[in-house]
Amino acid sequence: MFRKIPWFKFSSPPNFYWLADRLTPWLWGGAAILGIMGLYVGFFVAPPDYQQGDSYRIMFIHVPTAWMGMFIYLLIALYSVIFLTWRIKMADVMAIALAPTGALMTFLSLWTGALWGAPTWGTYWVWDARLTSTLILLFLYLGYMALHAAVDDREKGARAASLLALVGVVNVPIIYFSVEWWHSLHQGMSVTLTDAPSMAASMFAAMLLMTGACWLYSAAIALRRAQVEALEREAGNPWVQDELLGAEEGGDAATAAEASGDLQREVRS
Amino acid sequence: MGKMLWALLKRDVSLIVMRRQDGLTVVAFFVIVTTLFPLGVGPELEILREVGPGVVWVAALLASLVSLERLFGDDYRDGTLEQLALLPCPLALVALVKVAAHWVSLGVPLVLLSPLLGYSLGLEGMELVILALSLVLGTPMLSLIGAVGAALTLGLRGGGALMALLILPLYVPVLILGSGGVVEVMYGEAAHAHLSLLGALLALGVPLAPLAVAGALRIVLD
Amino acid sequence: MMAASDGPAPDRDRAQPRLTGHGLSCRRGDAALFSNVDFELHAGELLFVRGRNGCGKTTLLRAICGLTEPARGRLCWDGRDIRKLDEEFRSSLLFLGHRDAVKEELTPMENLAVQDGLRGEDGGDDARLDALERMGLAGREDIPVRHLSQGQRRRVALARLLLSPAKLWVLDEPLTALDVRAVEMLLGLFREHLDAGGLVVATSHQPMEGLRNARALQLD
Amino acid sequence: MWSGVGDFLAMGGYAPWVWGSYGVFAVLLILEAVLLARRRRQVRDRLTRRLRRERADQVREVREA
Repeated sequence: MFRKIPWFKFSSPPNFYWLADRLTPWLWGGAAILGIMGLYVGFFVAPPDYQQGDSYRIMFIHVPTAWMGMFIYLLIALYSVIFLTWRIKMADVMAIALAPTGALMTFLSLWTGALWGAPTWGTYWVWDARLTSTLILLFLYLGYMALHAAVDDREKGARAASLLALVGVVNVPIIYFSVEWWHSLHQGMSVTLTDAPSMAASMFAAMLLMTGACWLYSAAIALRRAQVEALEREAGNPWVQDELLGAEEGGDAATAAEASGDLQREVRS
Repeated sequence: MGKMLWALLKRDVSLIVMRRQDGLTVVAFFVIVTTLFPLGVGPELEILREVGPGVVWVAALLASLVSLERLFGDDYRDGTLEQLALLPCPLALVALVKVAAHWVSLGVPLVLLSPLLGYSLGLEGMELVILALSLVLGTPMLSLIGAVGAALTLGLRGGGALMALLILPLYVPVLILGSGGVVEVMYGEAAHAHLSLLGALLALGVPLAPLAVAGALRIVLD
Repeated sequence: MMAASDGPAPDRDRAQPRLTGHGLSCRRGDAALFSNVDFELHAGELLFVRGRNGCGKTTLLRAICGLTEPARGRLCWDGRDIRKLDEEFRSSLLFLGHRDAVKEELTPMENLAVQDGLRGEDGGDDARLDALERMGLAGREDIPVRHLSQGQRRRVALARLLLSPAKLWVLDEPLTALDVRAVEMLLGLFREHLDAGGLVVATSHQPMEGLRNARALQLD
Repeated sequence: MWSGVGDFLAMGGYAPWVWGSYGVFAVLLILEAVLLARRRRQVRDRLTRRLRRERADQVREVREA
C-alpha cells in the first residue's frame, strides 16, 4: 500500500514534504543574502533623493512588499484553479499557506506607505490610489482566510475559498482600474509614491534585491507552513508516521508493520 | 425551459411580495441610513450636496447587503434549493433568474426612491436623473456580486458578517462608478463615461456571476 | 461490504439494469462513510438502503441524484454516466430529501402548482386536487402550509409523487412523520409506480413490507 | 556617504519614518518565522506523541493476543 503511492508525482504530500525540507534552507539562505545585499546597496550606495532626501529609502521595502502582496494573491488564485479543476489537495494546502504571508506583505506595504507618506504629504494617510487599492487587497485576503476557516468541513471550505479567490482575482484589475480612475478624477496628489524622480541605477538595484529577498522569504515561509498543514491533514497516513517516528526508531512504517507481524507470529508459535 | 424559468421568476417575486415585511424592511433601511447622514453631518445643504451621491450609493450598497441573506437563505433551509439544483436546466440560469427576481423586487424600489432621497440631500435636476440611472445600471451588479457572497456563506454561523467582508470590497468599482457619475454632473461634466463603464461591468457580470453562484451553490449543497 | 437479497424478478433479470452504481465510495470531511458499494436496479424494482445512523444513507441518495460527487465510483442511468447525462437524467428524477421543500407561505395547491411549473409539468388544477385528496388533504388545499402539522406537510411534499412523470424516485426517509394509514397509502403508491415500470430508491428506519421486487442494500 | 553612525541613524532627519518602516518590517517578518517554527514544533510533537501511543497500543494488543 505504502509503495503504491506515486512518489514521482510532485503533488503527493510525502514527496512535497521531502522536497520542501530540502528547498527551505536554500530559500532562507538566499533571502538573507539578498536582503543584506539589498540593505547595503539601499543604505550605503544609493544617493539621497534630491527632492525627498533620505525618506525615499522606505521605497526599498514599500515597493517589494506591495508587489509581493499582489503576486501572492495571483498565486493563490492560480493554486485555486488547480485545486478546483484537478482536486489536487496540495494545491489548496499551498494556497492557504500563502495567504497569511500575502496578507502580511500587503499590511507591510500599507504601513510603509503611511510612514513614507507622512514626511512627503504631511499626513500618514491620504486616499492615494495605490494605498486605497492595497487596502482593498488586504480585505480580499482577510475574506479569503475567514471563509476558509469558517466552514467546518475542510474540503468544502477549501472549495468555497478557492472559488472566492477566483472571483477576487477577476475583480482585482477592475478594482485597481476604478480606484485609479476615481483618484485621477478627484484631483490627486502631485507627488505619487514610488515615482522617485530619475531613479538612479543603484536605487533600482536595491529595490530588485529587496524584492528577491521578499520573494525567497515568502517562498520559504509558505513551504514551511504548507508542511505543517500537510502534516495535520494527513496525520493518519503512513508517510507521516514515517516522517515523525521513522527517524528516531531507525525504520519506516512499513518495516514497523512487518516487525509487528513478526511479533505476532512469534507470539502465536 | 423558458417556461420553467419564467415560473421560477414569478414564484420568487410573489414570495418576496408576500413577505411584504422583509421587502419593506430593506427599503426602510435604505431611507433611514440616508437620513442619518444629515443628522451626523449637519443640515447645511452645501455640505450634504457634496456627499449626497456617495451617501445614497453607500446606503444602496448596505441595503443590498442586508437583503441578500434572504436570497438563498429560505430556499436553503426548507430544502427548495436542492430541488432547484435538480431542475432539468443549468443551475447558472436558475441563479440568474433568482438574482433577477431579487433585483426586480428589491432593487427597483431603491431606484424609484433614490431621486427623492437625492433631492433631500440637495441634489437637483439632471443630477437626480443620473443618480437614478446609475442605480438602474449599478444595483443589478450589486445583486449579482452579492449573490456570489450569499451563496458562499450559506448555512455558516455568523454568515452575515462574513458575507459583508467578502462582498463589500468587490462592490468598490460599482460604488466608484455610480457615485462618480453623479459627481461629474454636479461639476457640469457629462456622465457618459461612468454610465457606460457601469453598463460594461453589468455586461460582464450577467454571464459570469451566475456561473460563480452556481459553483458556490454546488459546493454548499454537496 | 454489500449484501443484496435479490427480489424475485426473474422476467426482468435479462433486461438491462436502468440504474447502476459501481464501486461507490463517499467521504464526509475526513471520515470515509462507505466504500466499494455496488448495486443494480431494473425497471420495476425498489432499492431499500439500510444501515445505522451516520453510515451514509443520505449521502448515497444525494450521490444518486448528482448533488454530491462520490469520491470514487460511477453511477449510470441506462448505461451512461449521470454526470454526462446531466439535465437529461434530472428530468427523469424525483428527489425528496429530509426537508420538505414546501413553502410555508403558500397553500398546498399553490405549492404543487409552483413545483409543477418549475419542472415544466403542468397537469392542471384537477390533477393537483386529486393528488391532494389521495394524500388525505381534502379540505386543506387552500390553507397556508404554515398552519398544517408536520405530517400534513410531509404529505404535501409526497403529493408530488402523484403528479410527476419521473421514472426514478429517490426518497430519503419518506415514512417519517406519517401515520399508519398514510404509510399504507404510500406503500400502495410505490406498488403502482413499480408496476408501471418505475424505480424507487428509499431509506427508512421503519420496515417496508409487502413490496415485491425489493432489494436491500446494507451500508456499514 | 554617511559621516558617521550618528549621521546614518539620523537618516537626514527622516529617522522616525525610515526606521519605523524598516523596524516593523523586520519585526513582523521575524515574528512570523518564529511563530511558524513554534507551531511546526508543536504539531510535530503532538503528532509524534499520538503516533507513539498508537504504536505502543498495537504492540501491547499483539502481545496480549
